[in-house]
Parts: sequence; C-alpha cells; structure tokens
Amino acid sequence: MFDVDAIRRDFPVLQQQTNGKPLVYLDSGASSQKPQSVIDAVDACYREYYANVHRGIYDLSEKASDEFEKARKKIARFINAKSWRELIFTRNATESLNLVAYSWGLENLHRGDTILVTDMEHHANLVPWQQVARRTGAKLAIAPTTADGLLDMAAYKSMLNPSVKLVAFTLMSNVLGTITPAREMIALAHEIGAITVVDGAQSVPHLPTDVQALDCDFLAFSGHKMLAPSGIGALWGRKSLLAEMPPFLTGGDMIKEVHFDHAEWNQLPWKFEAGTPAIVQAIGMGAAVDYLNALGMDAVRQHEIELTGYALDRLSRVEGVKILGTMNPELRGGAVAFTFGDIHPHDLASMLNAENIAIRAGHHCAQPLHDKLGISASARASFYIYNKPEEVDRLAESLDKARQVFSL
Amino acid sequence: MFDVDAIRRDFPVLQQQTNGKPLVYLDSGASSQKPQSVIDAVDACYREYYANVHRGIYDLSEKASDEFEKARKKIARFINAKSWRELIFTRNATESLNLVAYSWGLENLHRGDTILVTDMEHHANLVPWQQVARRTGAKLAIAPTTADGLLDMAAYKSMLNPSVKLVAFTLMSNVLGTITPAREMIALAHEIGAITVVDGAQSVPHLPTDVQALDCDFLAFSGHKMLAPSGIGALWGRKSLLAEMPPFLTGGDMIKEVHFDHAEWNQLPWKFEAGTPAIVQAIGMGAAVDYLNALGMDAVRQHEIELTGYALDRLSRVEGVKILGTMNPELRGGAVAFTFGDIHPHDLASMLNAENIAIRAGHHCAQPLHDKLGISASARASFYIYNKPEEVDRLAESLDKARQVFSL
Amino acid sequence: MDDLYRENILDHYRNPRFKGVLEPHTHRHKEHNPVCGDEIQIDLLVNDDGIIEKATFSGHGCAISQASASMLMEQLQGMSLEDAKKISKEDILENLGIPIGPVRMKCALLSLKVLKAGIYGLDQLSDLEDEEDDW
Amino acid sequence: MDDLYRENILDHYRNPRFKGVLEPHTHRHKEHNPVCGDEIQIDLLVNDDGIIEKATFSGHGCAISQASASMLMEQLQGMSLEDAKKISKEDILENLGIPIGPVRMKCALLSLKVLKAGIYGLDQLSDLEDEEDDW
Ligand SMILES: Cc1ncc(COP(=O)(O)O)c(C=O)c1O
Ligand SMILES: Cc1ncc(COP(=O)(O)O)c(C=O)c1O
Repeated sequence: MFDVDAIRRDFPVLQQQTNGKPLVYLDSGASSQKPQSVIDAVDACYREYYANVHRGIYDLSEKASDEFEKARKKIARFINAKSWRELIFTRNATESLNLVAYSWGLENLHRGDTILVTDMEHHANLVPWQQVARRTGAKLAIAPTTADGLLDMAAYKSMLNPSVKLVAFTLMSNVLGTITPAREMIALAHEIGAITVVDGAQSVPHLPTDVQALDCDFLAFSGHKMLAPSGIGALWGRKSLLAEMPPFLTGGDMIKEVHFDHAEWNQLPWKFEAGTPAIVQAIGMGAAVDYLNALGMDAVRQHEIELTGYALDRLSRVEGVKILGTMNPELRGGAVAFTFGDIHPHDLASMLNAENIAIRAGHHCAQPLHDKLGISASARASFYIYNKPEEVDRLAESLDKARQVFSL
Repeated sequence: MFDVDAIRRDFPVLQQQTNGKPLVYLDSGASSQKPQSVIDAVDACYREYYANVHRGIYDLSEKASDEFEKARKKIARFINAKSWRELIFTRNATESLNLVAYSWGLENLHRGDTILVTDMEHHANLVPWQQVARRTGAKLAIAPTTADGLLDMAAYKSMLNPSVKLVAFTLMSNVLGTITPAREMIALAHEIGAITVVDGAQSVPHLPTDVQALDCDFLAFSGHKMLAPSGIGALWGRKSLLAEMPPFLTGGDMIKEVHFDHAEWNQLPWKFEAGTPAIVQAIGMGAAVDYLNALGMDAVRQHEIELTGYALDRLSRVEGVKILGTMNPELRGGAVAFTFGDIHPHDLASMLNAENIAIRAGHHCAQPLHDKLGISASARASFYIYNKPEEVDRLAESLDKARQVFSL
Repeated sequence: MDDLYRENILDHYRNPRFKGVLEPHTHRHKEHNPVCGDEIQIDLLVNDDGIIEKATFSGHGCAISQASASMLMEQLQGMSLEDAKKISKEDILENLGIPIGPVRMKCALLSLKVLKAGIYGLDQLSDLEDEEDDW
Repeated sequence: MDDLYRENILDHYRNPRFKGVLEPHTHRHKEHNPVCGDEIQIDLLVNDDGIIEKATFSGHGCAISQASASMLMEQLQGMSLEDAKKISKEDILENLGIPIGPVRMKCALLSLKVLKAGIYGLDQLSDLEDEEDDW
C-alpha cells in the first residue's frame, strides 16, 4: 500500500506551516525534498566515520570508502546496470551530459556528422551539444514534438540518416511531462549506428529504469531530484564505450601512474572521477535509493499516474488554465506546466507563495520549447511521492482566488 | 587564546574511542573533520528550507538562494576577493584547476608556448596541464625543488622566458609542507606576461589568504579540507580574465538566453556554474568559514607552526624516521611526510591504525615527487586546528612500538 | 494573497501611467529579461536645461515590472536628469511597498535599469550591474 | 598492534620461501602497484603433465604483499596448473589470517594476480580484474 501520509511524516520540511497554512510543495521537478533517512545518513557519516576515500589505511577511511562504493553499487542496481563499474559519480545530470559531450563528443564527432536532439530538451541536453557542434563542425538537428506534446516519431525516423552519430533525448520532459518512446528511439538510432544519450533527470526519480532493457549507451541523472542530497549525480555508460573514452577531468584518484611527462588512467569507473568525490552525498544517494526501493518504483509510478490524472482533470476545469502537453497521464510524468489567462507566471507564483504553495514559474530551462509554443514562460506544478490530491485541490482553489484578485 | 580542547569538543568524530584508545586523526591534509556548526548548517537546510536555488519564487527557494549566495560572499571575503562575482563554486580543487585548464588553457595556449609547474605539484595541478599541453602543442616545463624541499628560486627565474604563458604552482605542498614564495613567483611571472594559477588546496585551510595581495590570477581550493562538507570547492579568478573566458560546463543556470541554434551566457559567476549546484554543501562551506573566522586565520597558522615545530623535533628523534622537506616550521605547513627505516608505509599505517592513529601512506597524489626522491611511498601525518602535542607523542611512541614488532 | 499585491500595484498594472512611445525623444532604451519574457522600453524628452519634460514606457511583463515602470514614470516627469541618475533600487522598492524576493527583484528593477542604461548610453545592462554590485 | 601482523606473516616477510628467479621456466610474469611501489614477479616451471614442478617469486614490497607471495609459493609447489587456476581471493586471505582492508587488499592479492596473469598470458591485469568483479 502506498501510504502518502506515512511517507509525508518522513520528510521534516513537510511538517512546516506558515500563517497556519501547511506547505504545499509542488516543485519536485526542480529538486525533491529529503526524507529523514537520507538526512540521517549524511549526519552519521560526518559524526561517525568521515574521512577521504580510497587511499586511507585506517578504520574511518576504510568505512567511508566502503559506504561510498556500496552506494555506487546500489545506484547501479537501481537502474539495472550490468556492472557497477559503469556508474560514474558527478555533481548533477548537467555534468554527466557534459562529460559525454567533452569525452565522447569532442573525440568522435567531425564535420559532416549530425547530432540529433528533440525540441523539448532541457538546456542541459541542448547547450553542451551546441558547443560540441561548434567545436567539431558537426551539425545539430532538432526533432519536433507534435501539437499534443508527444515526440513526432515520423519526423524522428525521417531525420535518422547515416550522418547522425549521436542522438540525445530526454526520457521525460520537465515541461510537457512527455515520456518518450525511448526503447524504440534507441533501437532506430542503433540501426544507423548512432550512439544514444538519455537524459534521465526527470525519469529516473519517477519510473522504474532498466538500462539493459532500454539498450541506451549513456544515461544521465541527478541525485537531488530523487531524495538524495544536493551536489551528487551520476552518469551510467556502456562499459565498452567508457573504456575507449579519454578521461574528462584529470588529477588525483583517476590515475594509475603519473610521471612528469605522461600519465596512465585508473580502471573504470574511477578513471572519470578526479579528485576528492562528493563522498557523503554519494552515500546519501545510496540511502535515497534504499528509500525508493522500499516503496517500489512501480508503486511510485502508479501513484504519480493517479495523482497526475487527478491534477490534469482538476486543473483543466479551472477557468483560464491551459495545460501544456498530453492529457493522458499514462504517457506523461507528474510535471504539469500551464498558463493561466493573462496572469504572468511570476505573478501567479508570488500569489501562490502567499498561500504557502510552492510552484515554479519561468521557462524551466527549456526556453526554445517555450519559444516554439509562443509563450515566454509558464507555471509548473510537479509532483512526487509525498504529494496528494488535497494539495491539487488547494492549488486549484488558490488559482480561483488569484483570478479574482487580478479580475481575470 | 587558541583552546584546542574547546575546539575538539566541537568535533563529534573526535569523541570516538576504539578499544579504549581515543582517535588520533592525523590525516587532515587529505580531508578535515567537521565541526558541529557545519553539520548543523547542513541539517538545518535539509530540514527547514531546502529547495533549488535561483529561479524559485517561493519562500523556501528564496531562503535557500539567499543562504547560498551569502555563503559565496563569505568565502570570497575569506580570501579577500575584490568581488563575490569572482568566486565560482566547484566540486573540489581538482575541478577548479580543470576549469582553468579547459576554459583558459585550451583557448589561449598554442604550440610554442610553455606551461611551467613545479616538481612538487599534486596530480591535480600536473595532469590537467599535461592534457592541455597534449591538446594544444604547448610544452610543459618543471621547476625543481632544492635538496631541503624548498622551491629552487634561481632555477625558477631561469625558466621564466617569454614562451611561458602560464605558471601553475602550489602555495603549500601536501608532501613536503613547503610554502612557496608565491608573491615573488607571481610578480616574476607577470613580468614576462604569464598568468598564474595557484593551487591553494593545502594553504587556504591553514593560512590567511589574500588574493589581492598575492596578485595571482586564479586560486583553486577545496571545501572538504577546511571543515566544509564534501562535494564543494571553489575557484577564484580575476574578473577581467573570467569575463573573457568561454564557459566550461554548459546547461541550465549558466545561460542568459537559449535558442535552438545558439546561446548567450549568464553574468559572473553563474556563467561557470551549470546545472543545480551543490547548494547545501556551499552553505556548509559558509558555516566552515564562519568557524575559521571566529578562530582567526593568524591564530590557526600560529597553532600549526607550534605544533609542526614540536612534531618535527619529536619525530626526528625517533630512530629510523627520516622527514621529507624543510625542518623550519615557519617555512612549511603541517603536512609532515616521512619514511621509517625499512618498514613499508602501508605496513606502518596498518600498525598505527591498530593504535587508533590515522595517518596516510602512499605517494599522496604526488608520484613524480616521490620518484625524484627515490622512494615509492611515504607515511604522512598532517595537522589541523584540533590536533595537539600529546597526539604527536602518541604517534612517536607507536613508531617505537612498530620498530620493535618489525625488529627494525 | 489579497494583501500581497496592494491595490496600488494592481491599479498601476491595470491602468499604467505614461504608457506609450514618445516622438520626438532624446533618449530611448529597451531591454528584455529572457527568463520571464518581460520587456520594457523607456523614452525620454530632455530639454536643454537637463529637465525631463516627458517620460513614457512601453512593453509588457508581469504586474511587478509593469507597475514599477508606471510608478517610475510618474516620478520622472519634470525631474532633472541629474536627479534621475540618483534614483536607487531602494526608491523603487519603496514605490512598490511590498517585500520583493530575489527572483522578482529583476522584475521590479527592470525599468530602473532600462532608465539608467538609457541615460548612460550603455548597451549592456550587465556591465552596469557588474560594476554596481561587487558586494 | 602486536597481534595485527601475526608471527607467521612477519616470519614469511623476514624469511620469504621460494624467493628468487627460476631458470629454466615455462611461465614468467611481473606486475607492480604504482600506488605503493610493490613489485612481484612469479616464475613457474610446468611439466608436460601440467604440474607446477617449481614456483618462485621475486620483487619487493610491504609485509602483506611479500608474505602472501611467499605463502602462495609454498602452496604452488607440485600443484597442477588447473588447480592453481582455482586458487581464489578467499584462499589468499585465509593464508594471511588477518582482516585486510580495501587498500591493503591490493597488496594481499598482488601475487595472486601476477600468477593468474602469468597463467592466462594477460599483459593487463586490469582486464582480468574488470571481468572478474562486475558486482
Ligand atoms: C529534463 C532535465 N534534464 C536535465 C536537468 C538538469 O539537472 P541538474 O540541474 O541536476 O544538472 C533537469 C533538471 O532541471 C531536467 O529536468
Ligand atoms: C596540494 C593539493 N592540490 C590539490 C588537491 C586536490 O584536492 P581535491 O581532491 O579536493 O580536488 C589536494 C588534495 O589532495 C592537494 O593537497
């Protein structure tokens, strides 16, 4: 049983009230709140066994190293990696994507090659490819979404020609909510010999993930959106590709030997982890995965389908609300962006904040998508395991109130 | 008054005992322990006001953004930056140095140019320059240390010719302890038009730092070595240089505008901070700086001169100990590396661990320096604000014991 | 929620003062904030004595940016250019009279920045900002 | 501290068994661990029946790596190559009989890895390691 009230008790932040109004946190798409077990894991490390990892021959360091590498294994299993050696710790999904862009992209892309992305990408999965294109002379092509916010598969197929060497796309849009048909997209990309980079920043926290079933080549995701501390993310990569890639950041820990005139690299995954890693944050991400595993990712997804379905229905009945993306909750995640008559999303967010409701307003790091939709900004409510229908109701009621204030 | 016993009470980890033996933590050169105030700052953020920063129009996010940017200002003032806009958050000193190598180095270095480093650099300040040299065709030159472990200034001067475009050196060696004459080195480098990159990973936690007085161009340092959480570091850079440099990592938050075919960059410092930053860790680093400021960095330095002086004297009187680096504690920091007869440093570290004494054994990410010294590894005790002479005594006594076990 | 946007903000938003373009004008500058799409242009007609004979604004955006521009226009009419240069962030916030968070600050101050960039003739507001707030 | 390195480890370290190089030999392999500078070479003389007639090691390093090499040599004499392939990490740790942390594990297992690389003819131990421990 998915018991939201029990879950909520695990999150200290959600116990807050302001002016007698409990916090309605609807910005998990930007970053999630943290359960007590994650906070405790962080605290315990600093209080009981903190030390630098990997080289220390004393109890604290051995314990810290052990917990750090155990966390890696948990996270690797969480996405069903074939080996923990394929799981590289980064700061966030953005760094993960940049790692691929710099290390695989600069090395393997050339003039005449094409990089294919979609028009609903977060800036993190667009700007690095623009930069790689600029440096290598490769071309950047943009696969479109349809009017109802789904990926246009016919257009995608037609754009897959042999010049396409890399396809990068999101598994779940942070604006439209769209879940892309990743397996099919990857299989098609592989047919023409392209490698595939999946932005899992929104999907990994919300859906069961299986990189072996997906058969993708890289998967980038962030810890902070899935209950983990800030400052930690991960890149999963296919071992055969990672093994051939040059390192990205260089320095201590990622080396096997260093001489004045050359250096040799450490084994995977450490070859891609230079300097002291985000030790405690990785351990905290391990605790976050424990928490999600205990709930079960199928149940997490089921909860979000139900809640998103409720929200799509409830919000679309508020006069003036126009929801972006598909209305079918099976085809989307729980990030629900919308416009509200003439009220600027910034004003709306400020008004909702006065009701202790936290939503996001702006272009959500997807400016080109907003340009395409002909709007400069939208409001976004995004859900996670601790949200419930009553909170959707409070949002809807407050929208009505805002309309009155603005005499919309 | 520098009251070490009072300081020790602020560090939960130091209250530990194993088999009745209190922990003697002598590995702060690798990473420092954390005071309660830093642990509390981390905890409070997760429990009370965690949210993503910069774009959120609601109380939690505004508070988190405010604390995050306040931490930046504190850290910028701690090193006497001219502007907080010059302070970029990274994961660690290694990433800071890589940022300069990728963004300034790849853009400004060419075949025929020379990069000058010293032979006592940590891998983090050597390998990135090897990589830049390989990619740009620039040459890497190595300035030597003298027999007593100080920088050979005559050799350094003789190596400064107009082909030298960048000089990168440590302000404090993590093996020899050596404090380099940074002001003089920087002035000399500027005379020939080279820019200067200072590795402050060991110095910033242990010495008063003033980037304006130093007149360096870049300063890299880590939070985790100065009481802050893991997963956070900083790069300070001269604004005029940062303004001209292309971004390093790209994605959300570091942009001003994004279109399908191009993007424009955000203002400093955010231009260099892509994606969700290590929010809580930066706030924790602010708390660490508060703690150090309350002690006073002059007092911290004075404490370490005294303790290091005591240790150099006490350890050099243990039969078989050979200390690396200068014996003058005014010219060095509190990282004291040594060899001990024939006993392999790994064995020594294991033996000391049995006494609950934590030291480091290996090449301390300075393999070329060890090669030059003709040893493959050394043992290292490194001190910080919470260490005291009695701990040096326990180390010395345990060395005697180890000699007996090994019948040295 | 009702108190958040005081009636005078909503009034200026719904009925902006001195909205429009000015011909002839001596100063004109326009900027937009890509994050929220707010866009403001300010036109000034300054006479030989350095007095702003007329000031207007145009553009679109959120209530905060539009109201603060409208209030600024009221203030500018008949003011000397020298005095206009002295209008500060604090003056604008006082006009609005409600607490403004860090993100909304950009909305609130957009018109002031357009004014200053127009007067100083800067194309890049960011340079101005950079210089302004080193601490 | 006294119990940490049991007497038998110190004994093997001070008086290593089968230390030296072997001529003639059928197998020879050498590896070094750059982090601590440990270096071990193992020579084998294997007869037509696949039996290790003699095994020796040479090199230098810490007490753990040297003692574990010496103990391994004792075990190898007269063993079939097939059985030698089956010697596991656990066997080595049992030989040593003390708890070995993650960093020292590389010291403890260096001789086993040299042996396996020698038998399988791999130049790169890392490939072997990679395959071995995906989980
Ligand atoms: C789809 C998508 N990709 C990438 C990112 C970037 O994540 P991060 O900021 O953790 O690097 C986000 C988060 O905003 C996202 O929603
Ligand atoms: C002198 C020096 N430079 C750089 C580093 C790298 O620091 P980090 O591992 O935090 O990136 C260290 C830390 O080991 C160091 O001692």
